[in-house]
Amino acid sequence: MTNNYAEKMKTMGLNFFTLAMVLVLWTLIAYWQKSPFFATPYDIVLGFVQMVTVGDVEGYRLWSHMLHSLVRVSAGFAAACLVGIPGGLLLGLYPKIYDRTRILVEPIRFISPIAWIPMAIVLLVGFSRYIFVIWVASFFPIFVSTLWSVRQVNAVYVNVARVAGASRLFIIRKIIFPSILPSVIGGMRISLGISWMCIVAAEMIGGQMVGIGRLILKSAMVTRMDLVVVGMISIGFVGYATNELIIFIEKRIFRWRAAVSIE
Amino acid sequence: MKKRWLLFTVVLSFVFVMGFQPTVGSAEMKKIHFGYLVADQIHNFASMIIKEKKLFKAEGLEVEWGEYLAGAYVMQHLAAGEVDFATCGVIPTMITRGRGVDVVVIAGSNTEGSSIIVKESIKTVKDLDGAKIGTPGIGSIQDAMVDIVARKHNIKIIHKHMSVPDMPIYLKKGEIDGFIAWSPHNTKAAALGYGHILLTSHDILPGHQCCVLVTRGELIRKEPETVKKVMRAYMKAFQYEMASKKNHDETLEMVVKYTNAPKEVVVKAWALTPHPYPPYLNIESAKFQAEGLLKGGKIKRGVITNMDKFIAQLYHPYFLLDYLRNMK
Amino acid sequence: MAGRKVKIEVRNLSKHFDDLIVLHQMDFDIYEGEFLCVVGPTGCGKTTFCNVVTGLLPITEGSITMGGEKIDFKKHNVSFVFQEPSCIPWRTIWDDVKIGLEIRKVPKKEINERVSAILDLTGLTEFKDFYPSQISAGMKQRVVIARSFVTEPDLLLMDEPFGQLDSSTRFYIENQLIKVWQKTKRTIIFVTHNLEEAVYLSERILVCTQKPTGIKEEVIVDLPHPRDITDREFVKIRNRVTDLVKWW
Amino acid sequence: MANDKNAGSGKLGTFGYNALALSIFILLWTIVSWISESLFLPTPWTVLKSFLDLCTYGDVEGISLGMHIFKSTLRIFAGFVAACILGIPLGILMGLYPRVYDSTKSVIEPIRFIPPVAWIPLVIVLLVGFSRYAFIIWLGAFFPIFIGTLLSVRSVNPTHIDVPRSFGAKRLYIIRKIVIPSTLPDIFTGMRVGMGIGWDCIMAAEMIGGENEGLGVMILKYAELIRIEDIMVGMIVIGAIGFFINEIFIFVERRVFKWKEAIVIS
Repeated sequence: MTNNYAEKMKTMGLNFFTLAMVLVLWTLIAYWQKSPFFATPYDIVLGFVQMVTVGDVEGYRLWSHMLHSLVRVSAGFAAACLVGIPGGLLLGLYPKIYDRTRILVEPIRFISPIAWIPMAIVLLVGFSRYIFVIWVASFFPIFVSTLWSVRQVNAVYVNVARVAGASRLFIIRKIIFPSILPSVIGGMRISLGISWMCIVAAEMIGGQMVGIGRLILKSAMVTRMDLVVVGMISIGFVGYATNELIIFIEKRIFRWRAAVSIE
Repeated sequence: MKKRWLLFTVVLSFVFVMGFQPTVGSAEMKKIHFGYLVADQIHNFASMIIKEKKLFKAEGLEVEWGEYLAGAYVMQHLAAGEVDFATCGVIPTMITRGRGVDVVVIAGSNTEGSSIIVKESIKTVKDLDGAKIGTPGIGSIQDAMVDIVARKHNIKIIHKHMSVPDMPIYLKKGEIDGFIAWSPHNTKAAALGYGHILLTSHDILPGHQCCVLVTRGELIRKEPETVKKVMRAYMKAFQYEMASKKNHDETLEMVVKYTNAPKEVVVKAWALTPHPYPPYLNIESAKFQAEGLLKGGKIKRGVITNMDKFIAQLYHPYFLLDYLRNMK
Repeated sequence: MAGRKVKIEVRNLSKHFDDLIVLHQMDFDIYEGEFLCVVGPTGCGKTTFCNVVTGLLPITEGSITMGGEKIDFKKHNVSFVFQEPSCIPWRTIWDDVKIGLEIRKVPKKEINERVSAILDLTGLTEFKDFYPSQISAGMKQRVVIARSFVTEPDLLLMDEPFGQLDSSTRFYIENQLIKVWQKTKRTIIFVTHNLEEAVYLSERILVCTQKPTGIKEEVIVDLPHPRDITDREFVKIRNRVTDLVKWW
Repeated sequence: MANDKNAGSGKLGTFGYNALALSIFILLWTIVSWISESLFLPTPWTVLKSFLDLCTYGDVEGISLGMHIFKSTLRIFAGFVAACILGIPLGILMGLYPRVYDSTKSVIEPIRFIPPVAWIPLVIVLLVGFSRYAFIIWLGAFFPIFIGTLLSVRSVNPTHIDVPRSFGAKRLYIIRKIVIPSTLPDIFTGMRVGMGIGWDCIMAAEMIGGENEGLGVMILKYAELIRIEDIMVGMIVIGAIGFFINEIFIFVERRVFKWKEAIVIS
């Protein structure tokens, strides 16, 4: 136990060391650049303090930007789940439908969310645009992982229930669903990461004053590079934290599984 | 097992409900959506004064402000019927009009206000031959002005489209030989010593229309009262700035705050950016620019058959004239 | 054997996969309460045989009837012990064993009673809250047997259920299986490639031919339980079956 | 489960059905755009015409579609190659020495979640010219490749390592002959996913500005002119190229790694 604890402390220490190295490197680059377009770590700390205490030009503070972005991401992500999980389940159970419409479904995956923005602006309205842009990006991981995990359900488990006279609904509810759940949650985690990453793209839509992506874009327009970096770090940190949290929950829920992959 | 599912559902539905919370507005006041461009306060100072001095509230209007990264974004939102009023360039407005969207200019905002900054080795306009010049994008007046310079002097200029705040960096790194930008980015780069001003837009197109106040044609027909109120607030903002030296200085301070540019840069930029009062649209300049758009294929050929008619549909000065008449 | 009630009639049974003939015109009866073993050379289609008998795979030709009807899982009470490990990984032992009763909508109280009883019989009571990943392979197989018996099936198919177990565990579970069978008197079809196991367990052995699989011969094992593998009679029958299975 | 038949005749059928699905989609699209009569929902035929115009006359600046495609593909390729060169060795290294990854996790992991678009302001200051595009694509493609390799190295079957070890093999031999071959399918999958995400990042990369060619640049150009039909051409071309590259990867995967029982397509 103590050994384990010491190990953990060591890993943490090394992590801090790496972080410090990055900071030193950053400072060196900043001094070498000497440009108003590149912020030093000191500027960034000041910018962070300003964002926490005073807020930006409009007076919106960091948490307010974060909250608005989180609401948008949550909605887009929820929409991706609502469409992706039942859709993946359905097309997984009837693989022919997927195989026969692949040519429509697959190419959409490679169109980046930003490319959808002009169309989203003219064809949709208000909040639904954010949902759509984030949905486009985060739909596929969750859809595809559901679909493929349905295809890979161990036939024995299905047969166990079939032989016992189970109905189709029972098999879906009690056999297929639990056995795909780990992949579905894994897909959801990847999706959540991607939807959070799309927030800057989604907030290019404009018309809103708050949002962490908005903060980055706006600050870039007025060359407040310190705030750009504050925004970037906030996004990176929130994304990382949610990811770790879901991994933690996954490990808890799926105790019956031997191992959970970290990706 | 059951509990876990319940928790899962609750969390998911919570997330969902959070996401779909509608924006609540009060019913008594008329609500408008007003769009403006980020860091464009020197050209369109009026919206900033309206905001700071709460001039819309004085008119009994509730406003939702919207920031946009470029005129094209504003136009897309106008076309979608989401933005009611906006200040942005006349070029994107004409391009959108040329697409058949009913957008209407109800007042001008500023003329000129852009300039070409070049590296030190370029001394005369002739040196621009074969030079790489950064422009804000094909839908902008600045891009069109580079074409005008090239045509006038019979030289070839290579356009490089980029985001305006990035232009000074490109210039400093020597990736472009110069750029054309609106205030305060032009004076900012000059103040940083990255280049010098070769031509101002006054030299290229004297008195050319730059930014305008735009609305949707539908609003003019259906809610003229609202348009009147917006016009009144807009004009009051102009008058506020002109009223005294103190007010003018206060406006400059606001610009400094919003654009994050040094005071001296703002003062220089302001001097390059006339705001004619009363803010009529410069019709001759608008026509000239529309013809340029046609020539460049930026408005599809065949859309404009009669230029006068096109401008007459685009520009709707009734509310401006009405305000001026009633003022007396 | 004669005089026992016929439970299942297999007539002219054939199964083809495209051009490959796996089962070829099999004809036999299975009696009520019988312990029947099916043996044959490796790869002769024993698993296909099981899947066809239960109706998991469609039949190409012929018929299988149970009490004059086609086998239907919703009507008939059938259990199947699969060759591969089939413990459901996300269910605890208790939940896993009760799945058949759950599907048949047996009242909760009765489920509890029956599951407790079968767990006692198979010696799994203290592991009832464990997940399959936490127990040994032998124990998992016991769970599967408990799961199959708890529904009191009219017909129980076992497809090489003990293939992956070490010999001591196997003997232990075999004895338990016999105990449960003697107590409940269910009809069991037991497919194996282990001839000693077949002789040790069953009342009757069907020896299959190489592909396309047909029935070579029936061997009656008329020995009392518990059997002794060193007994002369036992060895005699085992040698006979071994001779029949030889294809070289 | 019960479908053993018609495995042979399925191929052509699938292709036919895909074609059918596509035609139905185009038909529906046509009908919807006719009914809505919206300026912003062009019919497929307008889009087709724009496509032909873009191929023959080029865009407003006279740059042809082929040039746009070429430039974008070049950028993707550069970024992707950079991601492979860095991601695979780094993944193998950090997989073999998990300590290294664990000690740098706090720096590496958050970077994964910073959107490529957000990097643009920094990238413009720090890098120059073509390297900017390569960097943004690299950002997108690097992590799937790196993480795929890393996890795969960690999960190499220990028995496979013990076999040569029992014959007295050196560490380098084990890495070369056991670790790399057994991780290769996962690396390849990582590369495919990385390529997909790289394509996703092309828009972000081409927002950098300073270049007038590229599919993303073309979309941005026409977004300024509010010409949805030309934007759609750009989107469809991006989607189609990404799709075909992905299909090629899957095809190669199935061919090369026959020994792997099942390949998961995701």
